[in-house]
Amino acid sequence: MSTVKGAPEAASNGPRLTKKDFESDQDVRWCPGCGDYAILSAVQKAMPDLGIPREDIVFISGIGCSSRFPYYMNTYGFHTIHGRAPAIATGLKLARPDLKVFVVTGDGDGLSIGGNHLLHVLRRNVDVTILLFNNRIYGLTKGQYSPTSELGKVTKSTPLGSADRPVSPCSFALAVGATFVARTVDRNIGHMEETLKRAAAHKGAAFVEILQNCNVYNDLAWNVLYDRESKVQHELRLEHGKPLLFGAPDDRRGLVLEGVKPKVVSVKDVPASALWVHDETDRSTALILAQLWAPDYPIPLGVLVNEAGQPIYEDLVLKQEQKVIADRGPGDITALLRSGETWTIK
Amino acid sequence: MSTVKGAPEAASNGPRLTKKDFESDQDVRWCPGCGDYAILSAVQKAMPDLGIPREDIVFISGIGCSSRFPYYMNTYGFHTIHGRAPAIATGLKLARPDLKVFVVTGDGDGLSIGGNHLLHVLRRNVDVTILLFNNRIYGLTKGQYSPTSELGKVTKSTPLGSADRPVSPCSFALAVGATFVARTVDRNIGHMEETLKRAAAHKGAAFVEILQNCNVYNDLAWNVLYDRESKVQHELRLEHGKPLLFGAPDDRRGLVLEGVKPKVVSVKDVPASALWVHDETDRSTALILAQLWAPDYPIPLGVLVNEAGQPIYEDLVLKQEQKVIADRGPGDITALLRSGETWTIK
Amino acid sequence: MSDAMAPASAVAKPRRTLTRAVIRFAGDSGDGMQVTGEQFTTEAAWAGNDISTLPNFPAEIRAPAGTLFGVSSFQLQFGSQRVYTPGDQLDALVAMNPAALKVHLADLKPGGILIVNTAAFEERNLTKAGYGKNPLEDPDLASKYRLHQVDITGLTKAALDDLPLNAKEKDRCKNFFALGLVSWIYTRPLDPTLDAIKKRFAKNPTFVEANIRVLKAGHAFGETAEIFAENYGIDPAEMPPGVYRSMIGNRALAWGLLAAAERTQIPIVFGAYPITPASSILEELAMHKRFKVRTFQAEDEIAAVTSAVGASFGGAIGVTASSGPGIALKGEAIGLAVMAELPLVIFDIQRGGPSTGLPTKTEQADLMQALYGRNSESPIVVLAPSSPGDCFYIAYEAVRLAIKYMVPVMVLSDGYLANGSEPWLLPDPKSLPDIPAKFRTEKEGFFPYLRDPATLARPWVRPGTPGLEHRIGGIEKQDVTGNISYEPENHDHMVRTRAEKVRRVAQEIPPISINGPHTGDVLVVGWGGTYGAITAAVEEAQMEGKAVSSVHLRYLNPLPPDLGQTLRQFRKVLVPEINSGQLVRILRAEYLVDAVGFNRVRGVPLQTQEILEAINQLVEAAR
Amino acid sequence: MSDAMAPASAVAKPRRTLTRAVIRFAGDSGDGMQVTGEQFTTEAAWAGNDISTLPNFPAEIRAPAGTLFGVSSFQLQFGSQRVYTPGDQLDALVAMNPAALKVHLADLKPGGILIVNTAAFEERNLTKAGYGKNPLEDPDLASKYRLHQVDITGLTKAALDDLPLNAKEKDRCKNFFALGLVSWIYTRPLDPTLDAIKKRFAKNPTFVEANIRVLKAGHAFGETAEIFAENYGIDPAEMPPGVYRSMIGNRALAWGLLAAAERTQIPIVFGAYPITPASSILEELAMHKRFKVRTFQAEDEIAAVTSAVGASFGGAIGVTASSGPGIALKGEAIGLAVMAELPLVIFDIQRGGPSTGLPTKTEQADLMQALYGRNSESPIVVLAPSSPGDCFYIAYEAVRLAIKYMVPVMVLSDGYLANGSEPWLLPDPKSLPDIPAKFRTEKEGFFPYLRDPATLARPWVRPGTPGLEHRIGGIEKQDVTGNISYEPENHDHMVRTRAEKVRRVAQEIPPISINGPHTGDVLVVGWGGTYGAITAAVEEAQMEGKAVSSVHLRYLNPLPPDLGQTLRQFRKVLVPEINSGQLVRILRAEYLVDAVGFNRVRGVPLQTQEILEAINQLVEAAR
Ligand SMILES: Cc1ncc(C[n+]2csc(CCOP(=O)(O)OP(=O)(O)O)c2C)c(N)n1
Ligand SMILES: Cc1ncc(C[n+]2csc(CCOP(=O)(O)OP(=O)(O)O)c2C)c(N)n1
Ligand code: SF4
Ligand code: SF4
Ligand SMILES: [Mg+2]
Ligand SMILES: [Mg+2]
Repeated sequence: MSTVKGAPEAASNGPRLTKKDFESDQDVRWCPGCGDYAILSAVQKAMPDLGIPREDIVFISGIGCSSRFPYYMNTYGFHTIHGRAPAIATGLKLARPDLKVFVVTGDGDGLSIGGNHLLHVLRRNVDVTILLFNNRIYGLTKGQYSPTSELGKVTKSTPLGSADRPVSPCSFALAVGATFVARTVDRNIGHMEETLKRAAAHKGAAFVEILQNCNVYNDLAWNVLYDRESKVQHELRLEHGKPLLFGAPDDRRGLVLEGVKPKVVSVKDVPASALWVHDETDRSTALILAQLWAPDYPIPLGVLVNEAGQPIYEDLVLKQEQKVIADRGPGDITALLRSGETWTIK
Repeated sequence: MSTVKGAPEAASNGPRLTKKDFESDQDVRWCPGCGDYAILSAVQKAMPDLGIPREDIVFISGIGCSSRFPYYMNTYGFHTIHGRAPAIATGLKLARPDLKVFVVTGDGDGLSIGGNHLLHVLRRNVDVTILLFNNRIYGLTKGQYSPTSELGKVTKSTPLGSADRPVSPCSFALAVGATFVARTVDRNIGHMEETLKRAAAHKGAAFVEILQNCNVYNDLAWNVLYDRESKVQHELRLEHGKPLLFGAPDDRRGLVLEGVKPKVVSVKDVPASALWVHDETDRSTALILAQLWAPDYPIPLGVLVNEAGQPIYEDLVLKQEQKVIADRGPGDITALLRSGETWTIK
Repeated sequence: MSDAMAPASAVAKPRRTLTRAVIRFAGDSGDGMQVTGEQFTTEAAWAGNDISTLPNFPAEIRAPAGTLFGVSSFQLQFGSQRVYTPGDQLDALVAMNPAALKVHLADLKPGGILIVNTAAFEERNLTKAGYGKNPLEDPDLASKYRLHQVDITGLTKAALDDLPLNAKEKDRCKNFFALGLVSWIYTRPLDPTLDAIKKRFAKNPTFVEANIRVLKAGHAFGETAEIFAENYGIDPAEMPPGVYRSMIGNRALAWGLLAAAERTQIPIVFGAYPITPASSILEELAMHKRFKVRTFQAEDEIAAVTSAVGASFGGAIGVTASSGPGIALKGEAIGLAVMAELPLVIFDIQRGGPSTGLPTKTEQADLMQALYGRNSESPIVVLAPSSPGDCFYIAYEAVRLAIKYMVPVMVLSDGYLANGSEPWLLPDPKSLPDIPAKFRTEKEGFFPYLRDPATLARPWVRPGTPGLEHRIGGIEKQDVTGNISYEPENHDHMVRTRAEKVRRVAQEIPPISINGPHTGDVLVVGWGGTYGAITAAVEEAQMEGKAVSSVHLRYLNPLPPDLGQTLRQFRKVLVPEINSGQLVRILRAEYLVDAVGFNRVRGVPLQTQEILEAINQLVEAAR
Repeated sequence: MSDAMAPASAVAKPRRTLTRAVIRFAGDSGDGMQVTGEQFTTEAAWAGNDISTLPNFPAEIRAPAGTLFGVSSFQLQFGSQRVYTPGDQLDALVAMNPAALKVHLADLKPGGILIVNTAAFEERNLTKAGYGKNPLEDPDLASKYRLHQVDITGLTKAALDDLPLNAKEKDRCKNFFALGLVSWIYTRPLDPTLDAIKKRFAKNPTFVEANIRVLKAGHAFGETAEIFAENYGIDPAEMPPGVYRSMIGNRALAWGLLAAAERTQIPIVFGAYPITPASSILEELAMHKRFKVRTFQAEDEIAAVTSAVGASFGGAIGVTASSGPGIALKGEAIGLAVMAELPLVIFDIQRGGPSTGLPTKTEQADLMQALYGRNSESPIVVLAPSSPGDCFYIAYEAVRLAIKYMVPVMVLSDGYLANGSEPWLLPDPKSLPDIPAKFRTEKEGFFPYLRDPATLARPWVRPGTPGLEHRIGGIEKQDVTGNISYEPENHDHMVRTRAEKVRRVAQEIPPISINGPHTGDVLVVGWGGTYGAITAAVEEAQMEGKAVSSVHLRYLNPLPPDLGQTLRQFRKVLVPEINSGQLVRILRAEYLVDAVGFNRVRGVPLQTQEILEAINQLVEAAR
């Protein structure tokens, strides 16, 4: 029913698609150097492996530089209004559970004006794959701070520095019940591709925060993960069932727990058994990891949580529909009109 | 500056106020038996101890049965529109940081239509005390399910059961950075009063979830905490620095940690030192506790997190204002008009 | 209350025959006045009367007992002639407590029947109702009205003496005593109520027994008690033959959608956020999943309308419903549907405003919002039902037009139509017009904004259709190709095209039906829920020999093509509305006719009498 | 381009004196055309010309170089007579690349000056611009226009040969070459630009050196190069004496608020969510915290407006700003302010729509939304500035009226006014009208909805005032006491009272000033940013001896009390608007005059010529 076509078997019918097949004929209108280009190509690269016919894929977006995305994908697409993409996608899935729906949003579109819709699409576990391009700025409106901008951020709208503390997209997604939450970064096409594929394969609401560079209004906001030096030091690749390790080969570091507090240790100082092991299936683990950031802690990249088998909103809705139809037959307006109290006038 | 009057010294000026002083002349229009009555009287009871002059207190609410609250408080009050109370309160605090502002909302008002404003008022850490009356239903509109209703909830709008998973108000508040988060219940006036006082004393955004009974549309939704039997078994009173204990005197139970997973044990089976101790200052602890619920786990009541010293939005904004005025003097429109390129025509 | 001596009937007491009567049951929210009213409506319907009802409940869920704001009431008019409204003044009032008396007495005609439940007139209730002294002791009351003091509570208890029910349960039956009594007074058959009681309490025989006993006790009381000198008969009304049911507006809207879903075999995605008085549409639809109506209780009104837009993009029929405050929030998203040229149906169940206003009261003040409540030039189709039953046809028509023209259609109902009921002749679903819903699958020559020459509609494409992959959005686009375009002339062309598309809907509008001669002194133009009051007033004026006619608009945008010439056939034009004058402004701007408004914004339906007076004044002026 | 031989001046080449000229600089977003245009504007201002400007940039942030949609341009008209608009057709066009030529050539007058940067006309750019062959090789170009092929890039590089700058940095200077050249052609003084360069690059002497060199190189090139036969002088305009500055609309709106804050000594809380073209108001205000303006970048438009409402409740001046789509979201909250009767100022910087539409283009299509974009009867005051500088006075007036009448006031500006500039005679802040802002503190006889007999305003109370604790809200309330009331007559009374309060603002409106005789064939009525184009057209018509006058409305709700009689003094009324006809509908409905609209919705200002043609047609019709 709500099972989206795809996966190997679907791939089999028809010739295998390539990246090219997913490139639309529109000229791409992002600034030269924008991180969005890399994301676009990673997505186009990942598409063929989903094995889903192009016509069964829909990209829904709100408004923002990031939200221009659908125009560049040779699939069905709807560039809607600011912040509302998750709600539009929910309606679309209710109408068409058979489609594979992606939502592309930004830190402003998704967490400022659209925060409430994001909350509820995740809570309902609608079967959509949500890509949030986080550049910590409003790009399209030319550089005002966003809900993910750091405290004290100096922007056009905050010449003396912003006064609000940022929200963490992943913490937010985890707390409201997202069943798949991951983080990746625009400068690592490989990791993006692999993360996108896992997200797309998840049944239910999958949320991916993509750290993205706005080279015009917030250049190098993620330099901690761009700069070779600091990248080596801070990037923590999450792997289910593997200890949480990071750092240079010659100076490997890991996390151990003190109560529920993670502590950074040098691997040689502790027995391997003492290291904290990542468990994708545990929300508490993810909630703690999502709070970690440089310089005191490493920055987790990859899948924070991946919870299978949670009920999917449109599945349940359609099951109810199919059940009543199976039990009592399809609706009959003539019968309905005559149901209950009626009387006849001769 | 943004320091709200009150606390002992303020109490000193003028005769000490009593509960009566906070009762307005309006007739209370809730259903007989509604849990809101108890909350109202707990709030009215708690008020005098805040030692804040009545005229310096403002109650802001949205729409819902709960949001009728301000009419019954003999303070300043504004019964606004659905879901927007946090934003109205933010504007009010920017205009008047000297006022003590309470926000009263419901599970629909605060987490359905108003979810985004709640997110941002907490993220900004505006100095307001937010009371969310959670009855897991839309009362005023006569009984549709809400974002806190359990999955499968049968209501007027979901005759075959709801298809969405509920959101936890406390988990949400914690994840978006609330600096004070607590939970209390309408059937325990004492605990409500004490919790409200602590919340009101907190500087910054304080969030209190009050489990409330809607005896007309969702009676005994919280029976697990009303029924004497189950109450004894499941109520976990949080106390900072104390081990997490609950259960009947003859059968005391506690929580221990396995990694970051809490496990219920019988106190006699483990050394006291092994018990997990509550730490109000640690968000990870709170995030894990907020996920616990009966029957497998106890239900935490009290203060989950209480983080002092976080920057307060309107404080920073006003500090900026005062600094520029101190540095460069108050604004002078005549001077501004003549600033930059000008030329004279004779 | 027009009387005519009738041959004494079987019953002991003399019976008079009336053409119509207006009754109101009033009591505490807890007294079950709505049930009582609905049951009496059914009885009258069975007796073949024409009927119009007006339920009226407090904004509070369960306002404290005995308070003025806690009073709940149900009014109906029933008659042997066509009944257009619930009536202005009351022929009979049942007041179950002092508060009910205080609130409603003013509406009772001098000499009208007044039945009070004496048991409720004690100290506490009197003070709660703000009575210094017991009004029943005031001699004027008995002299001004036909006052009947009945200890309804006591008599109910007595009747149930030996039944195993507690006091509270027994007391809950008292409304059926009142019903039985009034049924006797107006000689309406008890049968439907007896059936209803049996159905309702099927699981609990004691309750069945109890309520039936009390109902009959009330009836018997009327027959035997000395205090009632006579009772009244009302002959069946002349109504077109066929099968009837009682219908309220919101259910009719919902069923109209179901009819459209069945006809098109396209699922409906109904996105809504609860709000009075629109919530019951969501609740009704949620019970009919068999029709592939997918109800979505959204997190807010914006999600409600955008989910509907997303559904339409997916090839379902996207529908949303709300009341004024919620519709205000949907404006931006409706603009998206205008730009994306997708079908979208929006129900606005108008209520008292502005802002939160009077949530449970009726109003007609959202017409301008329907037309203009969005940024920039954003034309949509606007329809309005004229009676509860008409809601069915309007909802169906809204879907038809939305799909045929690929355009948003807003339906303006109101709190009065939503909850008011009328005896409704069942339609034959097969006779409903066809809905041309077909999706494009042909690749050859496809463009997203290719237009049908007749309707200017663009093709509707279901995602999943191979070869038709395309992208649309809210940015201005080039006609035909649908590519983004900031080109000045194209924008001007698209603005005109979107307007022309809505204008062409005029081809769908049947010729105006004029109630009365096609020329004269005064034409009364109305829309929406005022139909009954206007028609009743106009027909009275006509009976008085005035040259007055009326036209009731179901299509508000575009307006009927023949409206302009129709207006010009009359010396004066009167536009009664429950707003400050909205349609009247549109008519003046559109046709430069000096139309005048009759406007009362009280949260209640307009009265026939006041409209009649306005008509007469204008007739004078026309001379 | 009217010429008159002038005495040969100091410079070698003959100089002709013009009354006005229209110039456009066009190039890539990256080419610095906005800076160039603004600098030339300052030069012309220094020379005492009257000026009107029109910047025009793409919706994309940094559209890829060389593309058509990436073209950015800046147009200005400057003259020795009053200049009302940026001009219709161009006397001179500077095209820095093929795309710029492709997009803008059509607007150049035959025989106009065309300067192209030949270096940019190579393969890649030509294809990107969609040129099959190089247009410069097309002989028609040189014959139809005064084509000047200049290797601006090359000459710039040459001039910077020995400077320690990389190729990119050098290339960035080329716009100053164009500026120098055009400054020579129109003999505008370089001094202000030299100063600006020094200020701008104070921290980097090399850049100062570089840009000055290139600027002078361009100037010298004009003087020496054979290709320019002559250049032009434009005498100072007759302008009222005083101190001037160049002002754009959004800054003027911001400064108007600052003036009000200083006058009232009440803090302003400005809640806004960024949106083109309104964002720069927030950005401007954020730089002026000294005036106790607290800017709040909200999470969305609803939070923006509701924070402003909360601030007003607290005793500050609540202000919010957005563009059409954002205003659509604010409707419900504006209704709350109407109901709570709190001061609130809303700026709507209109842009092309519907929906996302054309974000960077101008439009006037939100008038109906301003009047009716809310549920129920929800009247507010609506004002519109008529020029960039007028935005200052309108913003101040909005605050004054909002406070005096305790009512929301919406200001309708637009994208053209927001970014367009004019030489602006500085006001004397002391001469601004007083703002009667006082808070009630008197307990005696206080009620929240007690009304001022003259304005019907209720008292403004600051929380924190002892003894005046009270509660308000969005539910209908009893007049005076402010208690919740569902009473029918009270509701009708309150609906009328809220409307009357807005109507009374009419007492604040000065008598209409008519541009031209008070009676005649045609009256042109306009509002907002079309003032310049309409006035220019009307004055041309008058010079042609037509009996035409014009009126420009700054108060749109309520309308000026003397408007009706004014309209009736003319045979015909013409209403030019950048919408499908909104004000014209209002005038027809209000005064039953057969006003006709002139409507072009292209995202660009109306042209003087097309309005003139519309006037002439109507003059014919009037005869
Ligand atoms: C209703 C509405 N409000 C505001 C805007 C203006 N706007 C467009 S995009 C945007 C923010 C974009 O930020 P983000 O989502 O982070 O996208 P980015 O451009 O950074 O990729 C805003 C405020 C709009 N288009 N519509
Ligand atoms: C804009 C708008 N949408 C919808 C409503 C209708 N409405 C009023 S209260 C409410 C929900 C109330 O639920 P909750 O916040 O839980 O309050 P409760 O009544 O349960 O205390 C709704 C949907 C409204 N008043 N305004
Ligand atoms: S503004 Fe920033 S986010 Fe937008 S396209 Fe340019 S670089 Fe990318
Ligand atoms: S409906 Fe429920 S929440 Fe509302 S007043 Fe009644 S009992 Fe309380
Ligand atoms: Mg961003
Ligand atoms: Mg609730």
